[in-house]
Amino acid sequence: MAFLELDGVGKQFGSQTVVDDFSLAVERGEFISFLGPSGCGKTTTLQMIAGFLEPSRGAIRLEGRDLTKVHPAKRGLGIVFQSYALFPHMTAAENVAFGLEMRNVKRNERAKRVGAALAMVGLKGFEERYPRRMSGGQQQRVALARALVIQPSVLLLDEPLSNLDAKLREEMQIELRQIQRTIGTTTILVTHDQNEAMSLSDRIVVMSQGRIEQIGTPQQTYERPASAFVSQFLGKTNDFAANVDRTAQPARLVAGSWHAPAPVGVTDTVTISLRPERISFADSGLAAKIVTRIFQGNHWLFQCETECGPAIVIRQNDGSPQPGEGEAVRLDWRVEDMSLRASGGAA
Amino acid sequence: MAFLELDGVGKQFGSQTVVDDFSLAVERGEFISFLGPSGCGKTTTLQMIAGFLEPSRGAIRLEGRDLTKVHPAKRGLGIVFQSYALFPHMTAAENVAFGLEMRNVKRNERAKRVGAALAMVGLKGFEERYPRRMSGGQQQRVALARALVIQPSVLLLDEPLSNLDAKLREEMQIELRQIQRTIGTTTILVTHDQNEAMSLSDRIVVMSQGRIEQIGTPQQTYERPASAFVSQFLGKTNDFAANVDRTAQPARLVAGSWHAPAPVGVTDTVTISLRPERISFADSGLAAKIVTRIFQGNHWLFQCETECGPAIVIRQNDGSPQPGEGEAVRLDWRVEDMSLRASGGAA
Amino acid sequence: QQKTLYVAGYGGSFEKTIRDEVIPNFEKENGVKVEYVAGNSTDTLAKLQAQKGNQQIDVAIVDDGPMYQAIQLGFCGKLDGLPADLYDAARFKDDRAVAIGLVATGLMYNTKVFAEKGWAAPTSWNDLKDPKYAKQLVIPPINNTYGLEALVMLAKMNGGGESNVDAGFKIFKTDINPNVLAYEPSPGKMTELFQSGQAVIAVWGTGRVQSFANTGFPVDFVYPKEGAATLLTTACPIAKPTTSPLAGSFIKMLLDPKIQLVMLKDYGYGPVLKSLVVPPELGKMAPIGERAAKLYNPDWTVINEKREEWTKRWNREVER
Amino acid sequence: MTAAADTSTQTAETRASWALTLPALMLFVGVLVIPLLMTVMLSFHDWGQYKGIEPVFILKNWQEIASDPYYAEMFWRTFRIALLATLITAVLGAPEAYILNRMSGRWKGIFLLLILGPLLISVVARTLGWALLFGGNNGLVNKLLMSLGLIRAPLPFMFTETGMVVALAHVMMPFMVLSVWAALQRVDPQIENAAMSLGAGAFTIIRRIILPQIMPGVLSGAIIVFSLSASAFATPAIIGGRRLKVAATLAYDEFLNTLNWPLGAAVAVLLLLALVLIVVGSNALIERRYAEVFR
Amino acid sequence: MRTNGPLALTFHALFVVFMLAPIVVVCLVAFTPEGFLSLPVNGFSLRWFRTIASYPEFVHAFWVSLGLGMVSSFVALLFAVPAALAIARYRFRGRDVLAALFLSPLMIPHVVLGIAFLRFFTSLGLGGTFAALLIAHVIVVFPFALRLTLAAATGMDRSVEMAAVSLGAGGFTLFRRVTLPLILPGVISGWALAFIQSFDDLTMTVFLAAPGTETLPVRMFLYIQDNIDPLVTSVSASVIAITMTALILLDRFYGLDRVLAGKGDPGR
Ligand SMILES: Nc1ncnc2c1ncn2[C@@H]1O[C@H](COP(=O)(O)OP(=O)(O)OP(=O)(O)O)[C@@H](O)[C@H]1O
Ligand SMILES: Nc1ncnc2c1ncn2[C@@H]1O[C@H](COP(=O)(O)OP(=O)(O)OP(=O)(O)O)[C@@H](O)[C@H]1O
Ligand SMILES: [Mg+2]
Ligand SMILES: [Mg+2]
Repeated sequence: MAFLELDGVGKQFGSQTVVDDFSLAVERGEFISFLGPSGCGKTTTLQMIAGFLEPSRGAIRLEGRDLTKVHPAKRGLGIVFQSYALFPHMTAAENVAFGLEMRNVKRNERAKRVGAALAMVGLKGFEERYPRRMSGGQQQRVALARALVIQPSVLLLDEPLSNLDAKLREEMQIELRQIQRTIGTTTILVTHDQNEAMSLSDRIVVMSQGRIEQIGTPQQTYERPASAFVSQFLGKTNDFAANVDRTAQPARLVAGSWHAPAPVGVTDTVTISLRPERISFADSGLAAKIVTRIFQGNHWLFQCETECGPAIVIRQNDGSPQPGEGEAVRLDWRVEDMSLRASGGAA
Repeated sequence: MAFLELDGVGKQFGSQTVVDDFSLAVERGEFISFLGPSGCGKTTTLQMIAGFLEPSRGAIRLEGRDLTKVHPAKRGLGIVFQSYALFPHMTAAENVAFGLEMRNVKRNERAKRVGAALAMVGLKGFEERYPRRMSGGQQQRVALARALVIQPSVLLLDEPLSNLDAKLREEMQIELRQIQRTIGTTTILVTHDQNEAMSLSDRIVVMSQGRIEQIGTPQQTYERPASAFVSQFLGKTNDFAANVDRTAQPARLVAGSWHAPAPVGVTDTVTISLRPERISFADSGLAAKIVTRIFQGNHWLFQCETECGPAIVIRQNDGSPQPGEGEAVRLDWRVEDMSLRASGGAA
Repeated sequence: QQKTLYVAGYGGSFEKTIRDEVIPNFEKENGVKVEYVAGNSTDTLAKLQAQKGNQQIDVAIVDDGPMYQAIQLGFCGKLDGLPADLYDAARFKDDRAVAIGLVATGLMYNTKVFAEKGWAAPTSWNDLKDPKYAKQLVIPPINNTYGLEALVMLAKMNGGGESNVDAGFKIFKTDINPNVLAYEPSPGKMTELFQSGQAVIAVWGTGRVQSFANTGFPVDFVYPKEGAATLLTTACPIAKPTTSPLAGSFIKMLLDPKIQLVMLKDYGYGPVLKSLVVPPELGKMAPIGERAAKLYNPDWTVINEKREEWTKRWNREVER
Repeated sequence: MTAAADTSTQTAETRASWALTLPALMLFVGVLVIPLLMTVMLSFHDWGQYKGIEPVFILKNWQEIASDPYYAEMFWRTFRIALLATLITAVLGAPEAYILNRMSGRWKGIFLLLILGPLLISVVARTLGWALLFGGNNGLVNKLLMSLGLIRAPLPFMFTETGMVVALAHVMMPFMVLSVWAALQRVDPQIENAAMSLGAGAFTIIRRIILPQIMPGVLSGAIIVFSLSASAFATPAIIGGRRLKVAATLAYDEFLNTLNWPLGAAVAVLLLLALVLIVVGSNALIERRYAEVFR
Repeated sequence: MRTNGPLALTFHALFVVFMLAPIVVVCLVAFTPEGFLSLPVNGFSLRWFRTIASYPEFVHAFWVSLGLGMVSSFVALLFAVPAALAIARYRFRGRDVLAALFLSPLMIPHVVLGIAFLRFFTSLGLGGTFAALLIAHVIVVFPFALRLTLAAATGMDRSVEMAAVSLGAGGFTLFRRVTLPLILPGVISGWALAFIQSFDDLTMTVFLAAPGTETLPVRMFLYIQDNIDPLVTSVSASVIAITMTALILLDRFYGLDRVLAGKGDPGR
């Protein structure tokens, strides 16, 4: 029996179905991320788990007990709301202390833990500040501290780091991972940041329009996407139309001026799917022209026009010289890095 | 004369100085990003430009005219607030239409432009929805559409994409760039996302604790950071202590088992600063052990323990086999990729 | 020629009577518009004081107590050519006002409750002291003429009188107070206390009791054997720099026998004209003829002298 | 220090606030302040049975009020009753507003109206209803309680302070419910969820989370209820009768029955002063205590 | 899942009973066939409703009260809402004094106010005019409009207004399109209380009502001077019936919750 179980859960607002047939079993101590486009039902699902929304269909069970029968206050959840939902009339410290008070933690102990939690999110010195007098990111960190300080057995995080800069975000990610490891907190994270989801999660749930598209480990979902949607949602994908040239010996798979020995069993025309980071600039291969070259810190992003349509290439900013805009290049990739799809299939 | 000029602007809340001596000249049509840690004063600066906060010191000029003398309603600014600030009593369409109404745009024209703006942010079909019935990302997009639809001459964007998934975010980035190019909108973007700032901006303003640390193009700030703070804030940096071995001929710069010919003029002990993406796994070099290996989609992130302390290495996920956790490796880098600093200098 | 004559008087059915029976004729005869300013006596008096020096009202119709005050404060002008037929009690010093109706102050009781309990009808002012009425007695307070007259009557019966009311105060304080449910000046409230069954006996006037009984509620009026006191409804023309002659005419019209009978019928006022013959079916309770003659007329000159002092004493000793 | 800039912000704010309050201020100065000053003047005038009001300046009335314990007792009763009525309305009305706010749209509207309903019928008819319910031995409530055997003798309600407080609380209740309700509209429902997730029970949520945030509404309601109760005339007069005098009934008496306006004016002015002090004081106290909510 | 528990619903039921009991009693009594107030009602009759017809001044007074209440509460809002916004937002010198002044009509017994106004208006030559009555009512209902608007406006999210300003809304447009809708629950509640207060005021109005502009409470008060009979209850019941009908119509065509809670329902 899984620790937390969602069984065919659905939610309707009026006539609109927002979450549909959502089934998921979460093990104790697991770190799960919900990934999906804006409006796909992530927050709604989280709110149902938290008990703030009642599922229209299906059941949610925590350790086998029907959650709808348990009052939200008794579920022992720590929640970070997408809109923070800080108590506007309490200082940062009071906000964080609230959950401890509810658990009758003694004053001394409380002060210590509140101080530690605020320090952890980098808000030492902001104890007496009211939320309305804080910056967006500071407020978000108070919300995070408030949820973490009670050391809940389940953490529900709705875009908890969306307003933090990369550095802080990473510190917080490490913190989250640590808490989950040491206390064994079962964590569900809603995030729009794929890197975040990938680096933190044991498993990722990719959602689209209220439905689950795929559940799997980060690498599974990224490298063996269950659907075109998943593939395109997680990172970028290039699609090239290719065909098999049976006149050559042995038969060749040809895309523009790129070719390779055709794998067995491929039909006449196929689509090559390829992650941009798997493409390299080479002396031979698909002829392309660089349209724009975008600097992105640790890597460069190239938008190219190729013989087979537009393509995106990512190259690590490893200091080697990179082609400039307008330059003609050749794109090459290894056969094992591409995946093939019968042409005409839905993208 | 610059289009928008901030001249020694400062802001205090009570006794706390939140923005200090902020001077910046923005050209017409320029795209500027404010980058900085949470709470460093980005929103405050933006609010002063918008005219919602009065600077405690200094002046803000738009086309040479003192902005404080111009009523905020007359400045022709489009603003996206960090907290969205949607009108809760208006539907999405009404929210977006508001600015057009204020400009007396005719009903037909208005409906057309509102429809187009909502479609652009991917909210076709959500026209009649009230903000409170929308997801976080949908609300943020309404806020974006509301600011863009009036085609303002200056756009102030405060973390406008923080709640959007990568795909949508990228579409929006392209949209923003396009608008800025076609209409010549002067844009100031506050973001916590370095990739976003780097890929969109003409210039980046890096802030820390209310002060400007550096103003420069994305590549300048990333690759020639003006201070240790900038270097560490933009992307990751590894610092290794090294010393010059003058006994060797020619003199060698040595860090653990890594060494290279010492550049001229380096003193005895120095600190090597190095971006993680510039480090490669090699046969010889700094001995290290991989502590964790984190999958991040288009790249892998390795946390290593080296002879000279912890290090981070980023390798493009180009399909080549990567070392596993616990594996012993050697780290190598090119001399021109590192920057040297006299040891003992502030990090 | 003045266009509008402002008459201030009681509201409710009295207003209706005046509007129906007096005003149309008066307007026709004198070519003037009459505006009726409705309000009870104290309201009217307060308006007179507030608008002092700038009076809007031409004729005021109020109870006798407030009328004495109005006269003292110089609000009233002089009346000429009053009919000689008036009861003496209806006349005021210098003819600054005149009574337009007679009322007797006595006792009212709930006949149904009395019958149910087997109590005999009250007969005397002393019955107010009867402990069986505990918390069921209502008396208007002293700033109301009914209450004042009850005080005077009790003082008189116990060796005092207008000039020496100590005895009255003492009885109120020690004997009557325990019985009193409320000192209630508002007639409406009085009837409501009876209707809700909280009160069964009260000090009140014939006019009120008559109209209350007319609603079908089982109450009757008793002329106490020690005598009932006279209470007047009065009218006076208001003194102004240019007092309208029509004010006097209006008041005299109220003394017209026809109107007097109408007021008796509708409002239970005993006529102030001695010679008026009353049809027998009309005044069952009202002080008419014999009963009118036997009424006790308090000495208002003395009372007015002491009234302020009594009020204070009443507030502190009785009503607390 | 940035005194200069701060002052400029301040002057801008001051200018805006005066621009916004000026129309109301002019209305009040033009129409209310002069009558009030006239009343204050009145309280220093002399009065006599025969001479009426004498426009001289004497302290007679104030001395009388100060020296006669009768007035102290009456004011004490006035404020006691007003305070009790305020407490009852706050304790019952605020939770009711909260409950109302959680109802679905339709019921919310209907019940709001039902609660406003009592205000629609004249105070006379309303207290008449009370009298019929509680009055005498025939009162419905007393009959019910007696037939249930809960009480042996009818409870005195009319002409008691209890009765006054209950009736006042009833009359004033809508003021409290509506003010609190207006303030509740601003509270983000997610905040309640946040508290719940941290383990707060329903009662704690109300006390710790909701109440502080709706404090402006409770304060508004309390100020209205307290002021109105302390200056109310009709309900105390009808339910309390004349023996339980409060400041307003006393002023009424002096104004209408005795015609001693100077004394009545002194009572009224004293009541006004006391109320202003109490209200402004508690207002400042609460605004400071919940400063962050009032920002 | 923000629903009321059984405890809350019980409380609510008791509360409603408490609020309605005296009114229900009054309405029941209105149907008595007797000539006096009696309870329990034995028999049922519309006698006292028919009687209203023979008192046209009651009907007239009802219209006067209605008009006076509507106009005075509306005018009071015109003055009170800007003042409330200033008091809610700014901390300026004189703020407390102003707030106290604006509340003072609540704190004076209405007899005193009535006479003070009568003296004042008489000295201006406005004694006994409708204008005087109207102005006095505006003053008396002002505190309700002010306080309730204040309750809604304090702590309001200012960034929404900033957004509107940045989009070019200024001055009155800003107020009408953004600020007002946001504080609407308070403004409407304030209006309702102000209206009711004006509709129900007696003690002050008695002094200021001119011939022909007596309000319903004044009429009823004068009527019950003679005696209280069930006419008072039937008039009250009629007022309630009329109000309820008006509100039900409003609900049908517009939706009460929308009027009272403003647009843009709270969603989840
Ligand atoms: N009203 C206020 N009163 C006092 N201090 C304030 C107020 N508003 C903001 N601050 C403080 O000013 C500093 C700068 O705030 P600001 O909102 O400009 O930060 P920011 O750079 O936008 O941060 P973030 O990325 O977290 O949004 C913060 O430390 C914040 O706590
Ligand atoms: N109260 C509501 N009434 C009606 N529809 C709603 C309501 N709340 C949310 N929705 C709709 O349900 C869908 C899912 O919303 P949800 O908030 O779960 O999205 P999300 O995945 O969290 O998106 P985001 O990443 O933008 O926050 C959206 O299309 C939204 O418009
Ligand atoms: Mg969401
Ligand atoms: Mg910010």
